[in-house]
Amino acid sequence: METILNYLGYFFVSIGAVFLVLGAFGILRMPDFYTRIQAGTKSSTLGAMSFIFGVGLLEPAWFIKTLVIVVFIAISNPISSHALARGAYKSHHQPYLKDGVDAYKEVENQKEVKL
Amino acid sequence: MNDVFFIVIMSMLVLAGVIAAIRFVKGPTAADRVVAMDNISVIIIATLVFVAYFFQRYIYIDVSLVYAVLGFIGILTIARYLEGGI
Amino acid sequence: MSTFAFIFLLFSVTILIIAAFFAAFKKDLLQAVIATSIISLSLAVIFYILQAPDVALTEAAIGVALSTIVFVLTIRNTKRMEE
Amino acid sequence: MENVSKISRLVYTWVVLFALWMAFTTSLALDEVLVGLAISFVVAAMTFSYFTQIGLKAFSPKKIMYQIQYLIIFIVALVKANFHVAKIVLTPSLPINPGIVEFETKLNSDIAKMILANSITLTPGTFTVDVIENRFYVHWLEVETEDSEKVYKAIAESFEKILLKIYE
Amino acid sequence: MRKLIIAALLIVVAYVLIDAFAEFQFGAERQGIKDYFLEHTPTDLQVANSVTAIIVSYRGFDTLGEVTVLFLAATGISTILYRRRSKHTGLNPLRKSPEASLIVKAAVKLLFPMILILGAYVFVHGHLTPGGGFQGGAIIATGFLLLLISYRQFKVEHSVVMWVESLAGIFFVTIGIFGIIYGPNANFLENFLPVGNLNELMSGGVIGLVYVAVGFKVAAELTGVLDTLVNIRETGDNKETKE
Repeated sequence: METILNYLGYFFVSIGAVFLVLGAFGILRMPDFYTRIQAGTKSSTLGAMSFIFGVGLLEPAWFIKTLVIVVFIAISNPISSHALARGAYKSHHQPYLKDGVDAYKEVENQKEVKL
Repeated sequence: MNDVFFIVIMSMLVLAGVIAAIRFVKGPTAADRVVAMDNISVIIIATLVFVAYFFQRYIYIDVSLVYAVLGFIGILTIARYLEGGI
Repeated sequence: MSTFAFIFLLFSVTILIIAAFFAAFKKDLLQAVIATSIISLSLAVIFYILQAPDVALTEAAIGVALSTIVFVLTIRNTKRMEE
Repeated sequence: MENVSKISRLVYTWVVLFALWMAFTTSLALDEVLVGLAISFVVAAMTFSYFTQIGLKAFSPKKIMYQIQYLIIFIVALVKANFHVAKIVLTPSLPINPGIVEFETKLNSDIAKMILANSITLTPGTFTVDVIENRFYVHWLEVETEDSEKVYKAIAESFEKILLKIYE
Repeated sequence: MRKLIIAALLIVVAYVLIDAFAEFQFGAERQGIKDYFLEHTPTDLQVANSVTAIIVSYRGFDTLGEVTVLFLAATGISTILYRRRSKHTGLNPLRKSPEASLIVKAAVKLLFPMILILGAYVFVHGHLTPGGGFQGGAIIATGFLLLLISYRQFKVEHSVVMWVESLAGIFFVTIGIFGIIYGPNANFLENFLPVGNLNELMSGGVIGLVYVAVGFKVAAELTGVLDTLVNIRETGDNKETKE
């Protein structure tokens, strides 16, 4: 039992570390702010969650507290990224569009006319 | 096993931190730098938990708990400033 | 403390120094504030590895959120670009 | 949404906060439990009016089943999203075609919208930029369609079905 | 030219620092005071965290001084900024600034009670875990900050803040005076309660009580400062008049 938990723990920690590296790589490679924040948020959230969960499995007495950290990260990380993206759009960061659409632009323009 | 594991994982965390730091130095606008900072702070939360495991000190976990809860408030503040909210 | 922890410590100090230069020489004060919070993050890691969790916790509670907001509010009340 | 009695919401908040306190202390000593009960009661009395809308009903077996189901769907989507991002990042040509699309949701409660937005942020290729009333504006890495009905089907339907059952 | 002078000055400073620290051995034993504390805190006071014992028990009077300094700083900030604020009561530009998104607001509703619980946990367990009154108070103030930045209509009642702060201060001093009355050596802030057992919540004598007082006081002070800072814009004498 002990060894199975240990191996699971090693597995989760390694997966988490790999995704943390990939997330950092993502924010380095992506072309603009919005795509960067997409890559960064997804990978770093799953990476940190799996990493900390893995440490909880390695040390079963810590499991509950690590679970609390995991839950907090799962709530707070997407929120801060969302707020940041919204703030960046409102401070006139144009998204990089290859041939895509920008449905949010109309809302922003309307608002400026109204004021 | 344990020592090798520690070194390998810590090297990966350092690598992730370095890559995010490159984005921090390069990032043309303030928002890009905040994204890099967000990423670095998540990496640091993971590092703190792992170092606590390495030292085998249960009470050290509290620090990373506080980081996980408060880390996003600073980013939220900057985001609110960017959108002209506060 | 193992050798590797020492190397990690040196690495954190390097990031701290880079961020400090950034904070000192950047004309955009908002980016300087972001650099300041990176300083406080790496400082907390340094305290933590030197086994001073009390100080690291204080740094976390003050440096990450409170000092950032005070700086940001100050920038809001003055101006963002340095001349 | 029907009204839920204050007592039920207060007790729900108290239970959740006390569980959180116990998770922080991870000890069953009598003094910890008593202090925790007192502190979580004070905080719950201060904040229950906005902490929860549905009160103790969240603990009914049916809703707990739905919550577990939601969690499983969410975790599967999260893992998929990460492999998706990893694939994009590791491809040298960066195969992306980003854009911002919109769709409408049927959810009413703010917290349900928040959970839906978080889930969208963490699932493959999508990212919530803003929510106005009940319109979601979503940044999509590979835009397939602009039609809001199709967007809704592609992005949000699987999550929203369960959230409607939990929060209505 | 100016840069040259700065560089020369920096070299001088670096030389002085290197000279000063060349003989200095980091971590070396200087006065033997470290061993005293490490030996005596677990047995004298039954406190798991020696740093806390030094701050609150052996050097309790210093802590009272620090809290007073913080109080003076908070009062000073409020005094300076409050005068400005009452000058232009007519305009309220803060009401026009864009609201936070619905998602942030919902998340704040969910997270605020949890942050309060975390802060309470940190300052109640000051003598068992890292942290203490100051950190716990800062965490609680951060929770209020979250409300302040995401809800435009949220207002901190300054009278409540003042009352909490004063009561916490009075409580702190009262504990000190009780030390004079009931303590074995009749000193200010001396421990007069049973010390309990190591690693239990009810250990360390007065340390827990002092930390509760410090926690409330710091939380109230920082919340007041932040509220004042956030609301300066209501005066309208910064951005609006400059641009």
